[in-house]
Formats: sequence, C-alpha cells, structure tokens
Amino acid sequence: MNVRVQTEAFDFGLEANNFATAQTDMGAIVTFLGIVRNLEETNLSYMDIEHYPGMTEKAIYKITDEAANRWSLGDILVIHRYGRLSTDDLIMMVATASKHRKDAFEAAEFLMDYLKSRAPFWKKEATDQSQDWVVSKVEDESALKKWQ
Amino acid sequence: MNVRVQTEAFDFGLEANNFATAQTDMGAIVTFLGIVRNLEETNLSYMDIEHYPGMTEKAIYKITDEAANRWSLGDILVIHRYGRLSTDDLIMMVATASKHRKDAFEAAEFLMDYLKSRAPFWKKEATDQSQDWVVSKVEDESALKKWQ
Amino acid sequence: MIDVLYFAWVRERIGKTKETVETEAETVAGLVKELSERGQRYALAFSDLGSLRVAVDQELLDFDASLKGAREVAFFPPMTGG
Amino acid sequence: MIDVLYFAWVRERIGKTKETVETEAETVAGLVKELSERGQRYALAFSDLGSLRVAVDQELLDFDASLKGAREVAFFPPMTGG
Repeated sequence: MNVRVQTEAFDFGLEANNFATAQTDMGAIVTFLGIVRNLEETNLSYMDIEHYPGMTEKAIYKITDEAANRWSLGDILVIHRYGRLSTDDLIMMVATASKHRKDAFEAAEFLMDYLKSRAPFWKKEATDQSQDWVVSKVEDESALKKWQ
Repeated sequence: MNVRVQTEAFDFGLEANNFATAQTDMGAIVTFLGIVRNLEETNLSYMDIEHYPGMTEKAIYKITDEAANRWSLGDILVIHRYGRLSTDDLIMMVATASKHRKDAFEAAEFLMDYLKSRAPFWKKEATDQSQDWVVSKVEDESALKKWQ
Repeated sequence: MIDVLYFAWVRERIGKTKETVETEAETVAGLVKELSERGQRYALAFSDLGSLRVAVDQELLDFDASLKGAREVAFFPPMTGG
Repeated sequence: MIDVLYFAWVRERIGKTKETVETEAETVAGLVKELSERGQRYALAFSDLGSLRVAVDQELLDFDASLKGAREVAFFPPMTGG
C-alpha cells in the first residue's frame, strides 16, 4: 500500500504502468483519475486545496486498510495533491490490484467515496468573480451508505 | 468512442494518458487493465485468444453504445488483444471518461461485465501438461444480471 | 446457401473453421439438427446446446432464431474475453 | 492545554490557523461553547454545528466526544477531497 500526499504534479500513465508492473499475480487493475475541470458556467481560474498535515495520510491509510479488509487486493495506490491547481491539472489518482475485476472495481469506488468525504481535504475555487469553498454534496455523503 | 481489436501489444500508461489528455471537460477517468496471470497452480506457458473477425468490433461497439446510453460519458476506449499471449502480457483495457466518478465507474464495470461474456473472444490456456479452453464462469453470466 | 462458422472447441471438434451449407432449415435449431446428422464429430459438437452459443449474421441469438435471409451462422462456446 | 486547529472557511472566519487553549471542558461540545464566547468571529464560526466536523487527536469524532487526554482538536467544514 502506497499513499502519497504532495504538491508536486504526477504522471498518471507512468504511475499506472509502475503500479501494474509491480504486481506479480494480480490480473485486474482499476485506476481512477481526477482532473480539475471548468464544470460550472463560471470561469475557473485556479483551485486551492487545503489539507490537514499530520492527519491526512493517517486518514487515507485508515481508508485503504478498510478496503484491504473488505476485498481481496494485492495492492493499493493513492496519490492526492494539495496546493494551487489549474484547469486540466491532475488532482488525484487511485489504483487497485486484485485477482478479480469485481474486487478491483469495488475497492477503487469505495476508496473514492471515502476519500471524497472522509479524508481532510478542502477545495476552494477561484473564478474571475470570487473565491468559494466547494460545498460538500449530499450525494457524496449518501454514496457512503452503500458500503455500510 | 474508440475500439481496437489487435494482436499488437499496447502501452497501458501511454493509452491511459492519451485518453485522459484528449478529454476537455471530463473530470473523472476510470480505467481497467487485464493482465495474463498464472493464477492456478498449473504452470501457464502461454494463452491463445481466438476471436470472430467481423463480429468482434461490431459486438464491442454494441456494448459501448449501450454504456453511452445508460451513463453520461464523454468518451470510451476499449483495446482487446487476440493471438498468443504470455504471462504478464496485457490482454485488454477499458477507459471511461465522465463528469461524475459514479458514471465513470459504473460504465467501466458494465463494459467489463459485457466484454467478458458478450464479445466473441475465447481463451485457451497452455501449460506444460495440456491445452484447455477456459470455461466461462457462472459468476460472469450472473454479473450481467445487475445491469438488467 | 449459408456460411457456417465454428470457433474455439466447436471448431476443433468439428475440424473446420468454416463451410458452406445448403439448407432448407427455417431456424437455427433446424440447421443444428441437419448438421448433427453429418457424422460423429458434428453429433458430438452439438450434443449439448446449453454449452453452445450461436450468432446469426454476427448477432448473438437464440437457437429458435429464424434463418430467413441469413447468410452467416456461427457456433461457439460461451465467450471468455476480458 | 489543547491545541485547537481550524481549516478552510472555519480558519478564515476565526482568522487563525491554530491556537493553544486552556480548558476544563470535558467534551468537544463543551469546548465549542467556551470558544463561542470568545467573540463574534467564533460565535459565527460555531453557529451551525451541522455544517462543521471535528477531529480529536486527528481522528474524526462527534461533538459529544470526550476531551480526556486530548492534545489536539481540529474544526473544519465537511471534506471535499477526491
């Protein structure tokens, strides 16, 4: 299990390849990649991601441990950036390796659902008009229910 | 939508990066990678994948069209190899892009479930002892039920 | 005249990848019955339809599917891709 | 003596990232009550506990959690990572 919380950019393809190559008997790899997008009709200038140094990695490891307990996994990778990001920058990625595709898929989706609302990150979006903290979504909280 | 049925090897990281980079407003990318593994206690020498030229791409496009109808997706990539593969060779990959992680995850899992038992590929595994056609699993057929 | 294709162990059991068949059969099941009478290899290959799948003109269908206008029928075991 | 940390808009509203607090409060809720009395910025930040989350010694807990032995308490809005 490998958890990295960093300001530096990462190369998704390189990380995905390194992760897959490091496996010896896992035939199913699932990855998730999150990218900064200008989704609303506002004009996103940049995004600042704040986190809780000290707690962040601990909280993520708690989530990866839980995933490793619930599914048969060979490996897990989580990379999450903080600091200032621009449109098209990669925010974070998750990778899971399993012998079975169902385990790899479910574990990756579980990790994302929990990272979204249980790891101490906060996003603030700046447009040419204003700077606003991203408000957590009801769907993100209810997404956790399916794992309980 | 991009479907490739080929004998040639592919570079998972490169394909994943190209796929992600080609998106403009999709913030969620999910990929699945399948790798030849020596999962049983037999000693796998190689695997031959047979397919149905003419029907294969048609069948895969039918599955990707169905996914595009059911989820909000910006793009789909499917690469599936045929011919002779060895342990650690990449068999196939799927990538989905969406604005929402749930759509990207569900569509990718749907694609895998259908590619597994509705696209005309057949695997034959050769060990030092014998050559045997892989038998379809009851789980693979029942995995389709959750999408019906 | 219908092209009949065989894949995977069906191909191996019958010993052919493809043949052209003159048939009056109205359904896939009718064609299977005719083919099964062509000898032991065929009879064996078609002995358990539950373990076979069929495509008519490259579309997965059931064994009671009509052959009206069909140009290509393929028989094969359940797929194991992915 | 407890280190109290603030993140995101809680930090902005209170105007501090961290402070050390002398408290006899037995629970997080007790601490919140004390902090709220420190002035308008605090009162405003803690006016709706439903929109706040709390971690005690870097573990997510509820507002009725005990502060016994706690060294660090953090207040912040619901997380928005991923």
